[in-house]
Amino acid sequence: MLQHLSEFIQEYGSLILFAGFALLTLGAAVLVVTARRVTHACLSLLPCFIGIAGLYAVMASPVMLAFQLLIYAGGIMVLMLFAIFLLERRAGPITAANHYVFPAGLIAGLTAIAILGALQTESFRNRELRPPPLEMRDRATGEESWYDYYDPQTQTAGEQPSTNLRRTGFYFLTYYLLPFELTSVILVVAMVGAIVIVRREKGWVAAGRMPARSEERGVRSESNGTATAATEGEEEL
Amino acid sequence: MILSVLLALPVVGLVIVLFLDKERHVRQIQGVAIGASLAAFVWSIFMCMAFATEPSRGPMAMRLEYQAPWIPSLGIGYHVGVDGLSIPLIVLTTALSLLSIVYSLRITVRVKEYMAWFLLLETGMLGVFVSLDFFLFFGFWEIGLVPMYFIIGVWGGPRREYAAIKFFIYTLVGSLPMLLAILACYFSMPEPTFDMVKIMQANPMAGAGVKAALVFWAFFLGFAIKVPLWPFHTWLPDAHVEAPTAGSVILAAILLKLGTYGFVRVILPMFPEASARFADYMAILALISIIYGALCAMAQSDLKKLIAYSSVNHMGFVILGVAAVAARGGVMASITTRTTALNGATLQMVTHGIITGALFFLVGVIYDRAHTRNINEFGGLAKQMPLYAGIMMFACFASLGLPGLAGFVSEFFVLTGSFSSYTLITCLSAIGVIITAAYFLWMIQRVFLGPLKERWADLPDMDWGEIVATAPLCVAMLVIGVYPKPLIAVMNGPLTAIVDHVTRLAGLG
Amino acid sequence: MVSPFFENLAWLIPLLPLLACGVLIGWGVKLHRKIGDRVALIAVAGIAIPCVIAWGILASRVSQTFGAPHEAGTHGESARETIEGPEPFEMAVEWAPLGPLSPAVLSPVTRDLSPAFDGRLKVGLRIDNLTAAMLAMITLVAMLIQIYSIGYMHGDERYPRFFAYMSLFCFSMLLLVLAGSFLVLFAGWELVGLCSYLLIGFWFQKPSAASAAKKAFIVNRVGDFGFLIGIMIIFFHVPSLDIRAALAAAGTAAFPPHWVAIAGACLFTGAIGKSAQFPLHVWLPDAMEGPTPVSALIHAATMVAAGVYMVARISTLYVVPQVAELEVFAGLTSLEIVRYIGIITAVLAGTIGIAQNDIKRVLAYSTVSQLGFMMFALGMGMAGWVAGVFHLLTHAFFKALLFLGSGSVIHGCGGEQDMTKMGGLRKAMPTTFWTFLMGTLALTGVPLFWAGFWSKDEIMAASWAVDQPVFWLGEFAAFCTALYMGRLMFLTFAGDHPRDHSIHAHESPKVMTVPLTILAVFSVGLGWLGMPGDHNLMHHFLGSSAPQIAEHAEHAVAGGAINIAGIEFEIVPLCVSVMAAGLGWLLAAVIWGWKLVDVPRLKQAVPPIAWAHNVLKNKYFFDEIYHATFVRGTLALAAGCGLFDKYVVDGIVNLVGWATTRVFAGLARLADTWIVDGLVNLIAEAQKLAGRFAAMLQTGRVQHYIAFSALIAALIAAAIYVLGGHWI
Amino acid sequence: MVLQQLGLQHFLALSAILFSVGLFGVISRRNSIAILLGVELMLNAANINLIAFQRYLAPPAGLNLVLDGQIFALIVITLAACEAAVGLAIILNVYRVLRTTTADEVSLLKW
Repeated sequence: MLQHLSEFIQEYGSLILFAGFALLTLGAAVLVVTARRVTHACLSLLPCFIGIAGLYAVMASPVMLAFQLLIYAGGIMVLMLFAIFLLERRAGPITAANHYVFPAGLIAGLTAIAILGALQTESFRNRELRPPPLEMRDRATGEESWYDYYDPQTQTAGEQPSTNLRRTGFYFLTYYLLPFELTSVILVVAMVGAIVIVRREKGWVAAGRMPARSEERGVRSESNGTATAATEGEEEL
Repeated sequence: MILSVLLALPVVGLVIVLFLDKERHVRQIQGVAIGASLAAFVWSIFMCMAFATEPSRGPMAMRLEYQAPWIPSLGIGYHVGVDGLSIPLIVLTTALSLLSIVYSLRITVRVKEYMAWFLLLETGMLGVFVSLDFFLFFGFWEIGLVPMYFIIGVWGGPRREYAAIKFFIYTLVGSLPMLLAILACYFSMPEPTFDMVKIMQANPMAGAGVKAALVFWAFFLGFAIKVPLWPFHTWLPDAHVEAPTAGSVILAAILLKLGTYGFVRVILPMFPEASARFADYMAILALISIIYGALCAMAQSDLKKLIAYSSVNHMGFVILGVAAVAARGGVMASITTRTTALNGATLQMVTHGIITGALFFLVGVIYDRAHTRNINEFGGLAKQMPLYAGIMMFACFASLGLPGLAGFVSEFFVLTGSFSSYTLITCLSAIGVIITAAYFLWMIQRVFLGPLKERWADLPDMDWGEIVATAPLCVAMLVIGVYPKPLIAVMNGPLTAIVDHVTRLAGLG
Repeated sequence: MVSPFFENLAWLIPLLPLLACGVLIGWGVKLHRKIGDRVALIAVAGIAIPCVIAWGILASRVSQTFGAPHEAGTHGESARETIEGPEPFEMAVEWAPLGPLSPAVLSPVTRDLSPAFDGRLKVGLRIDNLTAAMLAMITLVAMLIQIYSIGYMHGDERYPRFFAYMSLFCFSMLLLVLAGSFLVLFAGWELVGLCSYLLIGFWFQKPSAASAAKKAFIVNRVGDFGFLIGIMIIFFHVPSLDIRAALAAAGTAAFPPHWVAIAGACLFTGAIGKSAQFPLHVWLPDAMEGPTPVSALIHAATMVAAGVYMVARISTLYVVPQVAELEVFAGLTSLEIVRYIGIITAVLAGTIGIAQNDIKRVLAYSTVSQLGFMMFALGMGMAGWVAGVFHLLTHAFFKALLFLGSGSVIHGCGGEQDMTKMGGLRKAMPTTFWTFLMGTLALTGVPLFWAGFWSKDEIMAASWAVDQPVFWLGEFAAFCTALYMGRLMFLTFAGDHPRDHSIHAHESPKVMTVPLTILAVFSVGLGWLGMPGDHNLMHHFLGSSAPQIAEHAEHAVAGGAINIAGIEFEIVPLCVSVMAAGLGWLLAAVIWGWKLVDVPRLKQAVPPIAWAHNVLKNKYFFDEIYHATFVRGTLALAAGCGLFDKYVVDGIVNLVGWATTRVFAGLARLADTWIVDGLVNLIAEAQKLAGRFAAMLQTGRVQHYIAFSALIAALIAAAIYVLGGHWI
Repeated sequence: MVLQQLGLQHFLALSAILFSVGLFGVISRRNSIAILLGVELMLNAANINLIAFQRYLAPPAGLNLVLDGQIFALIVITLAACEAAVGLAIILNVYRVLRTTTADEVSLLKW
C-alpha cells in the first residue's frame, strides 16, 4: 500500500499539489476582487501570493518562490496596506463596492475564453507538454538534494554555477546584464517619481500650486459622508 | 578609420560649441572652434603621412579606405576613401577653415551660431571629398549648402537675404537633377549599389545613348552651377559681395572645388563615352567662362565682385582641362598631354583655392578698415599701408599667373595640356591670361599706386590676426610655384589612371 | 680640359641676387636706418660675386674654345663645317611628373598610345659660349649700374626697396639667360617683365609712372601670349621642353617643319613684346618714367636684349632647311618675318628719335632702333647670327653708358630732362661729357675705334651679302641714328651756358662717374674683338653656339652658310656706312651745332617738314591709335559684358524667380481655392463627425479604458480563432 | 476529469483564469486602490505563465538562455513594485486634491 501510495504520489503528486495551490490562489483572488472592505481585499492578497509561491515550487523554481514571498507578499502587499491605512486614517474605513459588475464579468469572461481558446489552437496543442524528468541532485556534489535540480537535457555539469539561485545571479550579471541594469534604472525613476508626486514644499501653498490642507477638505464629500475635522496641527499626509 | 575621425573632429567641436552658453562663453566658443579646426588640420596632416606610408594597390585604388554596411538592403554603405586627387583638397579645406576661423575672431554678432555653422560647413566639405558612396556624397553635398546659406544670410552685407536665397536655391536646383542622375546610376547597376568605386568599374552607362546623355547633363548641371561655369555663374558675385570675409574665403576657396572635384571624380571616370561626346561643349563653355569672366571682372568697380569674376575665369581653366582629357577630336592629343591637362586642372583647384582665399582675406582687411569696396574711392594706398600693398600685389601677381608663383604652374599645365586637344579654344583662352593681367594691374593701379587720397590718410596697416591668416597662404603660393613636384607627384598617379580609364572606355584613339 | 670649377658654381649666379633681394625686402628698411646708403652694398655684392663667376666661366670657355687642339683652325676651311665648341654644361632637376611615368602604369590598350616621354619635366641650367658671353655682359653692366645708382638714388625714401627690385631683376635676367628649358626661359621672361613693372612704377606716386608700368606689363603680356603658344606647340612635340632637345628634333618627324615654322613665329611674337619691336614698341618710351639706372639696365642693356637673345638661342627653328621655305604669315617665312620686323622697327624708331626733346626718350627710341638692327641681323639667318649677337653685346655697353650719362646730366641739372633747356654742359660736367661722347661715337658707328662701328658694320656687310634693299634701309636707319645722336650732343653739351638759366649744372659724384669711364672703356675695347679677318675672335667664340644645322641637311639656306672667318671684307658696305654716319653727324652739326639753319623758319617755309616733324613728335600717333582701338575697345567690351551679365544672365535668373513667385503662385492660388480647398473642406466635415463619436469613448474614467481594451483584445482573439490562426 | 500528467496546459489555464479575475476586479472595483490590487493579480498571472514556459519549453538551441523565464519574472516583479508605488503616490495625491479615491469621480481627462 505504501509502495502503491508512493508510486501514486510519484505519479500524480505534483498534480495534486498543483490543484491545491491553484484552488488557494483562485479563491484568494476572487476574495480580493469582491471583498467589501479594501483592507480585507488587501489582506486576502496574502493567501493568493502564497498559493502562487507554491505553484512556483511545483514548477521547480525555488528562486521565484523566495522572491514571490519576499517582494509581493512582504513588499507590495504591505505597501498597499500602508496606503489604505493612511487613507482610512483620514477618510475612515474605505469600502469599495463593485459597479458595472455585469459588463466587467462579461469582459473578464470573454478574455478568459479567448485565452483558453487560444490554448486549444494547434500551435499549443502539439507542444510536448509533459515535464522533462528532473533529477533532484546537487550539481556540484552530485548527490540528492531537495532544493536543487539538475536538468540533464540543457545543462552540462560544472561549467556554470551549480545551484539555481547562483545561476540566476550569474545570468543576471552576464547574459541579462542590460535588462538588469535597466530595471534598476526604472526602479530609481519610479521611486523618484513617487516622491516628487507627493512631496509638499514650503511656499507652494502660497504660490497656489497646491491647495492648502484646509481647502482640500471641502471639494467633494467623502463617500462615507463624515468629514472629520482635521485640525491644523496634524502632520503631513 | 582615420577618415572617420577626420570627419568626426569638426562635429565634436560643433557639439561642444552647441553646449556652451551664448553670452557668457564667447571666448570659450571661439577657443573650441579654433581647437576643433586645428585638430582637424593636424589630423589631416597625420592622414597625409598615413596615406604616404600605406602601400597603394594600384594607381586607381583608394587608400585609407574604410567600408561598413550602412543600409545594406538599399546597397548603401559608409564607404570612405582617399586618393591623390582628394588629399590636397582635404588639407586645403582644413587649412583654410582654420585660417578663416582664426580670421573671424573679430566677428562679435552671434558668435556661437557662427562657429557652429562653420564647423558644420567644414564637416560637409570634408565629407564630400572623402566619401566614395553616392548616398554619402550627396548627403555631405547638401550639408555643405545649408551653413553657407546662414553664414551669408545672417552675417552678410546689405543685400544678404537676396544673395543667400539666390545662392541656396540656385545650388539646390542644380543638385536636384544630380540626385536623379545618382538614382539612375543606382538602378542601372547590375546589382543596385550606391558605391562609386563599383559604378566606376562597372561603367553602367556604357551603351545607353540617350540615358547616358541625360545622366551626364544632369551631373554636369549640378556641378557646373557649383563650379560656376558661364551661364550658371550669376550667384557667385552676389554671394561673394554679401558674404562676410571668412564666409567668402571658404565659398571661393573650397565650395567651388566641390563642383570641379565632382567633374574629375564623377563625370570623367563614370561616364567616359558621354564626356567624350560632349567634351566639345564643355570646352566651349569653359572658353566663354574664361574670356567672359575676365572681361566682366574688368568692368567691376567692387573689389570683391572683381575677384569673384576672376574666380569664374580661373575655374574656366579647370573645366577646359577636364574637357581636354575627354576630347575626342584631339588629333595630336596623347596620354601625356591629356594627363598634363588634368594635372593642371586639379592643381588649379588647389592653387586657386589658396590664391583666392588670400585675396578675399585681403579684401576683408581693407573692408574692415574703410567699410567700402569701391575701387574708385581708393588711391595710393601703397604709401599708407606698405605691408598690405606688398601682400596684396603678391597675391594679385600669383593670381594673374606670374611664373614662380602657384597660379602660373597650373594654368601653364592646363594650357599646354589642352593645346593638343583643342588648339583654337586653348589659344583663345590664352588671351584670357592677358585680360586677367590687365584688370588686376588696372585694379592695383587704381587702388595702390598714384597719389594717396587724404581720406585714407589714417588707415592702419595689417594687424597680427590678418597676417597670420594670409602669410601661410602666400608661402604656399611661393612653394607650389617654385617646386610643385611633391604636390603633383601625389596627384599624377590617380589622374593618369583616370585618363587611362577614360581613353580606354571612350575609345579615344 | 679646364676643370669646370666655375661652371659648377653656375647655379649660384642667379641665386645670389635673389638672396640679396630677399634680405633687402625683409630687413631693408631697418638696415637703411642703421647703415644708411651702405645697404646698397648688399645688392652690389649680390651681383659682384656672380660677375666674378661669370667672367670665370667666360675665361674657361674661351680657353676651351681656342685652347683646344686646333683641328679646325687651318685657314681657308670650307664654310660648311661648324665649330665644335666645348660641350655645353648642363644641370637639371626634376620639376613635375606629368603623365604616365612608365608605360607599365597604363592598361595594355592605351600603352602603345603613350609617347616616349618618361613623364619627368626637368628644369635646369645650360651654359654654352653664347650664354657665357651674355652672363659676363649682364653681370658686369648690372654691377656698374648698381654702383652708379648708389649715387643717383641717394636721398630717395624707398632706397632699399629700389635695390631689392634691382637684385630681383638681376636674378630673373640671369635665370632667363641660363635657362636650359623653355619653362625656365618663360619663367625668367615673365619675372623680368614683373621687375620692369615694379621698377618703372618705382615712384608710384606719379600717376604717369603707375600707368606706364601697367602699360609695360600688359604689352609684355601680349607678347608673352605668343611666346606661350609657341611653348605649347613645342610641349606637344617635345614634352621635356628642353631647348637643346627641341632644337635637335626640329625638322625631324617628331617635330614636323610646318609646326616648327609656326612655333618659331609665335616665339618671335614674344620677342616683339619684350624687345619692343614694331607693333609692340609703345611701352619702352613710356618706361622712361622709371629712374634712369632702371632705364639703363632694363630698357637698354639687358631686358630688351632678352628678346634678341631668345631669338638667337632658338634661331635653329628658323634656319632648318625644310622650314626656310615654308610661308607662315602673309607669304613670309618665319626668318623673313624676323628680318622685316627688325628693319621696320629700326627705321621707325630712328625717325621718331629725331623729333624727341626729352633726352631719355631719344635714347629710348635709339634703343628700339638698335634692337631693330639686331633682330634684322638675326633675321638674315646664318650669315647675320654672329653679327647680331656681337651687336647685342657691344650695344649693351655703350647704350648703358649713354643712359647713365644722361642720368648724370639729369642729376646734375636737378631732374631736368628736356634737352632744349640744357646746353653748354661740356664745361660743367667734363667727365660725363667725354664718356658720353665715347658712347655716342660708338653708337653712331664712327669707324675704327668704337665698338658700334665693328658690330654695325658687320650687320651691314651681312645684309649686303644677303638682301640688298634691306641694306639700304639699314643705312638710312644708321644715318638717322647719327642725326639724332648728333642733335642730342649739340643740344646738351654744345654752347656755353644752359638755355634755361635756372639750371646750375654740377659734375656728378665719383661713384657715378667711375662706372661711366669703365663702360666707356668697354664700349671702345669690345669692338676690336670682332674685327673682321680670319682670326675673328668673336666669330670663333660664338660660332659654336650658332644654330646647328642637322648634319644630313644640305645647305640651300637663305643667306648663305655660316662664315666662320667672318664676312668677307667688302669695301662697298664699309664705305656706305661710314658715309651715312658722317652725313648724319654733318647734318646735326649744321642744324644744331653751328645753328646755320633756323628750324622754325624752315618749317613755315616747307610745310611737309612741319607736318613730318609733328608726326614724328607724336610717335606716329601709335599710342593714340592703340588707345583708341585696343584699350578703349577692350574696356567697352568689358563694360558690355558687365552690363550683359548684370541685366541679361542675371535678368533671366531673376525673371525665373519673379515668374515662379508671381505667375505660377497666382495660378496655384486659383486652382487651390476651387478644387483642392473644396475637397479638403469635405474631408474636414467628415472628420468632425467621426471626432464627435470618438469623443464618447473618452469618458475620462480609467476603468472604461481598460474595459474597452480588454474587449477589443478578446474580440481579436475570437477573430483569430474563427479565421483559424494561420493568417497571423 | 481523468488524472493526467501535470502539463503546461494546466498552468496556462490557471493563469488565464487568474488574469481574468484580476481584470474583472480592475474593471468593476470603485476604489482606485482596489484597482491596483486587480492589476497586481494580472501581473502575477503573467509571472506564472513565464515560469511555466521556462519550465516546460526547452530553450532555443545553442543559446544557454535556460533561465530567461525566471529572470523575466523577477523583472516583472520589480516593475510591479514600482507600478504599485507610483500608483499609490498618484492616488494619494488625487485624494489630497480631490478628497476622493473612487475612480469614477476622477475624470478630469475627459475630452
